[in-house]
Amino acid sequence: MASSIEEVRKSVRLYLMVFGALGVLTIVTVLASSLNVSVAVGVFVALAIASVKGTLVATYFMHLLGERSTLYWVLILAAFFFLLLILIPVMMHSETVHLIDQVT
Amino acid sequence: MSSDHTHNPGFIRKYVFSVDHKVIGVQYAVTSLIFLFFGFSLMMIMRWQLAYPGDAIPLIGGWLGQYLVDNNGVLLPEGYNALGAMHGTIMVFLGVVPLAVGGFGNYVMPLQIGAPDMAFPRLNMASYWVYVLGGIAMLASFFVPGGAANSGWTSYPPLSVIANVDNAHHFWNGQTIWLLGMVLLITSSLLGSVNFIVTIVHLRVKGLTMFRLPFFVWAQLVTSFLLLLAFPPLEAAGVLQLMDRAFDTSFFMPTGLVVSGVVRDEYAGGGSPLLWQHLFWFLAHPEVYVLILPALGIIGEIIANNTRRPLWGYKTLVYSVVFLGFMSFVVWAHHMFLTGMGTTMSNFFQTTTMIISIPSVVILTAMLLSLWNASIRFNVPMLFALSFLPMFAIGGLTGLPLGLSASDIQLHDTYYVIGHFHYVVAPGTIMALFAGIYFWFPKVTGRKMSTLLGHLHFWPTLLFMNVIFGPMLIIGLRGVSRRLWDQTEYVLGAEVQGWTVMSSWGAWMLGLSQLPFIINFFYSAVAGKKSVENPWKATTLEWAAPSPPPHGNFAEVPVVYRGPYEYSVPGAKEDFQPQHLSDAKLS
Amino acid sequence: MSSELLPHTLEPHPVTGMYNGKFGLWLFLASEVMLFGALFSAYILLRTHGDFPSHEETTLNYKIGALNTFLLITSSVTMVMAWASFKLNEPSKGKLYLWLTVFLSVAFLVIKIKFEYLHKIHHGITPDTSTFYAIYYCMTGLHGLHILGGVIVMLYFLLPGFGLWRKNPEQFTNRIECTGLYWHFVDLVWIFLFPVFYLL
Amino acid sequence: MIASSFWLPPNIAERGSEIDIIISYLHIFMAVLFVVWGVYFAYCLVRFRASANPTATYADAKAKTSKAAEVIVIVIEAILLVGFSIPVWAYYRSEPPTADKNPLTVRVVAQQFAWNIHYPGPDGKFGKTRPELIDEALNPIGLVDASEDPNRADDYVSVNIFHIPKDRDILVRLTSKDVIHSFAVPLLRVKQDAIPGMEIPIWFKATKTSEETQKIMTRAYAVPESAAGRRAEKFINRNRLLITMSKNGSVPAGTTLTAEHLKTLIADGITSVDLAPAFPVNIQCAQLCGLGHYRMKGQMVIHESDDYEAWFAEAGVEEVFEDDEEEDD
Ligand code: HEA
Ligand code: HEA
Ligand code: CUA
Ligand SMILES: [Cu+2]
Repeated sequence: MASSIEEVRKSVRLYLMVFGALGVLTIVTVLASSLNVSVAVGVFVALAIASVKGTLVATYFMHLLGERSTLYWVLILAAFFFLLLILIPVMMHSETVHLIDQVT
Repeated sequence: MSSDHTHNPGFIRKYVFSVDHKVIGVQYAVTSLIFLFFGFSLMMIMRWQLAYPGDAIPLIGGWLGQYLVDNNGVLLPEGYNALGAMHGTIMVFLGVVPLAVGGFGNYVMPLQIGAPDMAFPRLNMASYWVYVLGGIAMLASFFVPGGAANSGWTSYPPLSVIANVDNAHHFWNGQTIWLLGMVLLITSSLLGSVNFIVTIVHLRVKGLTMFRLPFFVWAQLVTSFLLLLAFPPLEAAGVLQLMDRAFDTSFFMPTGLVVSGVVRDEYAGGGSPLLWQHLFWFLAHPEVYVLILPALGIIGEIIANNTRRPLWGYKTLVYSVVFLGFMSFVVWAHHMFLTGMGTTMSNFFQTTTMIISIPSVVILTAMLLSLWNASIRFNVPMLFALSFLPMFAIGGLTGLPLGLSASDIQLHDTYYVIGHFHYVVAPGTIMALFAGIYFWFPKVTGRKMSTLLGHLHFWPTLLFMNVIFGPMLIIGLRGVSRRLWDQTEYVLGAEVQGWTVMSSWGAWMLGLSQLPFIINFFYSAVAGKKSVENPWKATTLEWAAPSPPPHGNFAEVPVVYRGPYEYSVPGAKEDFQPQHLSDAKLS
Repeated sequence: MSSELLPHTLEPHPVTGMYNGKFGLWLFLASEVMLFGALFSAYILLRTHGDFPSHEETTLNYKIGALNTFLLITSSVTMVMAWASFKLNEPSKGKLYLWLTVFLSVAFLVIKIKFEYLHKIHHGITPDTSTFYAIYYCMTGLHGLHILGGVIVMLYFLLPGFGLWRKNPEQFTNRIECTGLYWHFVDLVWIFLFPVFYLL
Repeated sequence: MIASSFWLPPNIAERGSEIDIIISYLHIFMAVLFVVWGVYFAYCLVRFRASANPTATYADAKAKTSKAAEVIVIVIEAILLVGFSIPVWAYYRSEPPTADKNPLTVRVVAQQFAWNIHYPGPDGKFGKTRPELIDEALNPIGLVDASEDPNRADDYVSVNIFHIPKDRDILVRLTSKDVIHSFAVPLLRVKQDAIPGMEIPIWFKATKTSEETQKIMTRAYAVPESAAGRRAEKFINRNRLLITMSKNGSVPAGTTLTAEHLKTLIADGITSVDLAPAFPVNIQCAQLCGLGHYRMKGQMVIHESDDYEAWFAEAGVEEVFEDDEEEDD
């Protein structure tokens, strides 16, 4: 964690760099979306860029990089359940629809 | 934080808007006990209709109002549904959770870790008052046009979305208020869970490592994580349903609904009714472990204390509870086997469901093994705690046929489910909560509860719990659906009506059996026998504080020297070694 | 008892490396992850299995969205700068940055409400138009409420709450740090909302 | 007959016994576990009560047996899961009757609070439906006109009464008009939620006709003391009870019980009669669906195969079923 005065001073420059990166990535997302690619690729690219941006915010602005493992465990837990919550309903729904198609 | 409560606070500050975890704990406990009794009363009314379908409710039938009964005092079908939905909601969210977590957790946990208070005292107060607001909302919903929510505690759309709405097009109707109340209750639990986790992790006194924590604290810690991560999805779902009701969106409304011959095209369509079920059960399955884990924690404390020996396999217990907590997030769709699930998903969820039963078996086994070579004292808390074990066993074991998707085809949504979960929550959790009340009462009030009244409470309660819920398992196996206003409508229901009558009488007798407890509770609080600091000769830290503990809890901050259950240590002078006494002091 | 006596109100706990407030805030954020997770789940389910309008049929203006993204990113920077300034014991700079953050977020809200919500509603596009707009209004609305909450907290620390700086600068800085964590999270959510609603 | 009312109702489905077996094995397993632990528990309470064992032992008891017990639990659960539940579920969920088995395909459309049974007719094709055509009394599922869709011409819709032939695979496409219902026939070991916006397939095969089922479900009932009063009323009304056998023949077997019959029975001093339900196979709604949930009852009528054909030949002409309860909602 950036706690000593010196470290804080140093990280200020870092923040500005991250800021620049975020700005550029935003522009890249917008540009990428106007490319003529398939929906799947488009979704992938957009979410990939968003994930990079999100990671930047979390690691630098939120100082996640300097935190201890306790916090990581909590967040990993939340992230895992997050994925589960997102994936299972969709998978289950697809399976049901498949079942219906099979018969009708 | 301001220091305005260092000097003597006034009455309101001290007893109403207090930030002291002990006062808040007692507030939670008393409020939730009242809600428990209220929720039980709703059920005693319903049980009349179940036993004697179509007969006017005696005594109070005329008083219940137009939304519940007809002119003759007969419970209306929609009234029955409203009472059922509110019974479930009140028991779970306003009764058991606030008592087990808000009451016991708040009062006992900080004492057991030697903390002066919770990490965020004002947040703690806020949790309580948000809970009260949620409770008031739920109660108020009985009086709005159309009456209280009547789509079950599960509130499945589309039923819940169209419920009451056309009932004069009131926005402020039972289901809407139910949703708002739920949002408040969820918020309260979220605030509470953050507070609990920080307190347990950060505020332990010196020497109290994680593996020296009393089992109860572990149970509270895992419970808090369940609340923290499982509740938000229901909050989201609640918002979505509110939008469906208020703005005619169609998150849960498929295209082409026709209700009573009217095409409901105010909804755009395209929504999924199953989405709600996913979000609801993502909460509600972990929620059922929220109902049981604190109870297991209480049982652990009382069994260790009254067997006079360490809990068997303390570490195993801790690992099991943590594993149970984790697994409880990956079984939710076992409530949805019959929503059209295919084989892959069903295999996944029935497998996880079988896996989750293992830690429960391990925990129960450990508790049972703790009895071996013990020296069992049969005081009132211990009686309740012991009765918990076989009762929870029945409840848990009957979960297995539900957990296999094939047998669930026959048992789903029958009284077998009702029997299953009441065995875990009523003769299970409620007995554990009673045990906890008898156990910690001397700490809270400085007085003991009457043993005679305790026995008068215990024996009939145990008996009638079984008279109520045992028959439900049979009725369910016979194929009778739950939530039926009149089961004799069906051949199979009519055949087993006798069991239903018996179950109802059990419920009313159970109601009567609570009288000794209520008397005991209030009488002993003011006039019970004075109790010493450590009446049960227990080892954990709460017994090191005076009874009742003063503001700030401990005269001097205790230091912990050993694990939580050092009973009957060979060669020791006494048969218990409190955590806070150094070896030098003990010899 | 006064909470000053509570352990770890200021000094980090040796195991977690955080003081109480920060740990609590992170836990709260974990629950927020689940809150938005549920909504994203709803979005995906509706999109993949319902009558969900295709991207071409929706009329969100990605330029406004991009502008708002930019505003929020900037506000995240000013927020972290505000914290750094307080940490470096430069309260006036810190205050300035905090005011900037407030300004940027209010700008975000104004754009969101005036040029998006009201504009859409004016054209008869409301939550019940289609499931797309339902989930759009719901998620961005909830996000907007989070922004509003953040603004209120910041205003509190700038105006009545600033007294704490004089009494206990360390505690004040900690609170700004917590506010910042929350703020970056809200920004992070928007980073995902933007492509999901405006671009895909 | 009394003994059976503790346990599952009679099974009349071809593969229903597979579910019954799982439930039975599980309960035996549960009972053994409960009894073994219960005996141990009781023994401990007596043997280690404070007065009999004043000092407890600090060391943990050795727990080889309990470890073994836990392993046994895991093994048995795994066997039941893999050996029984998963295959049975696969039958119920992924093995629909194939065309060569000539299944009878029927749509069932649930609504508050009735079951609409939509038969495709001899052509085996369902006519189109549209929600806006729904008329609760005349066209409950919103079938289009035969001029628009010729498939519709021979379709037949029956409300709350579901005729099927015995020994033939039935494929039901289940859906709902309004809220979620659940199509449950306990005797057939069938249950499936009916979800609006989805048409979920289920299948089953009955091995007994309604009449045969009636025989199985015959039970002795105590005749009330007088022919008046609520008990007597209920005695007569419930489930249109049918006397199949009466001890001295004062009421012939096979008649539907009326107040007159009851008087005769009482006059003849008969205290107990064997009764069977007129419609033994109920369709229940198993999902809370509103105030009429409790009376969302359908009747399954299971014919011999020939009788079914004969019934269907007439069905379009003759209204076969009037419910004794009025259809209010
Ligand atoms: C505290 C609450 C609680 C607990 C602990 C449980 C525990 C379990 N539950 Fe239950 N359940 C509910 C509350 C609970 N449940 C509720 C409220 C519902 C219904 C909601 C609704 O629809 O309204 C429900 C519904 C429910 C369903 C859905 C049924 C349906 O709708 O069709 C299923 C299905 O899998 C299920 C399974 C299980 C399983 C496998 C366990 C397992 O965790 C159990 C494991 C325990 C054991 C296996 C016991 C071990 C015993 C021994 C070792 C013997 C010891 C012997 C002696 C002492 C004598 N439960
Ligand atoms: C924690 C949860 C909980 C608890 C404890 C209970 C407890 C009880 N429940 Fe409940 N029940 C549910 C949760 C719970 N229930 C749920 C979720 C449903 C499903 C709802 C739905 O269908 O949507 C349900 C449904 C349900 C039904 C089925 C209705 C139907 O399907 O139509 C029935 C039927 O009898 C029933 C009965 C009872 C009874 C007799 C008790 C008794 O055991 C009650 C015992 C209570 C006490 C003994 C009170 C003790 C308190 C005091 C004595 C207070 C003293 C006060 C002071 C000292 C201040 N319940
Ligand atoms: Cu239809 Cu219950
Ligand atoms: Cu569950």
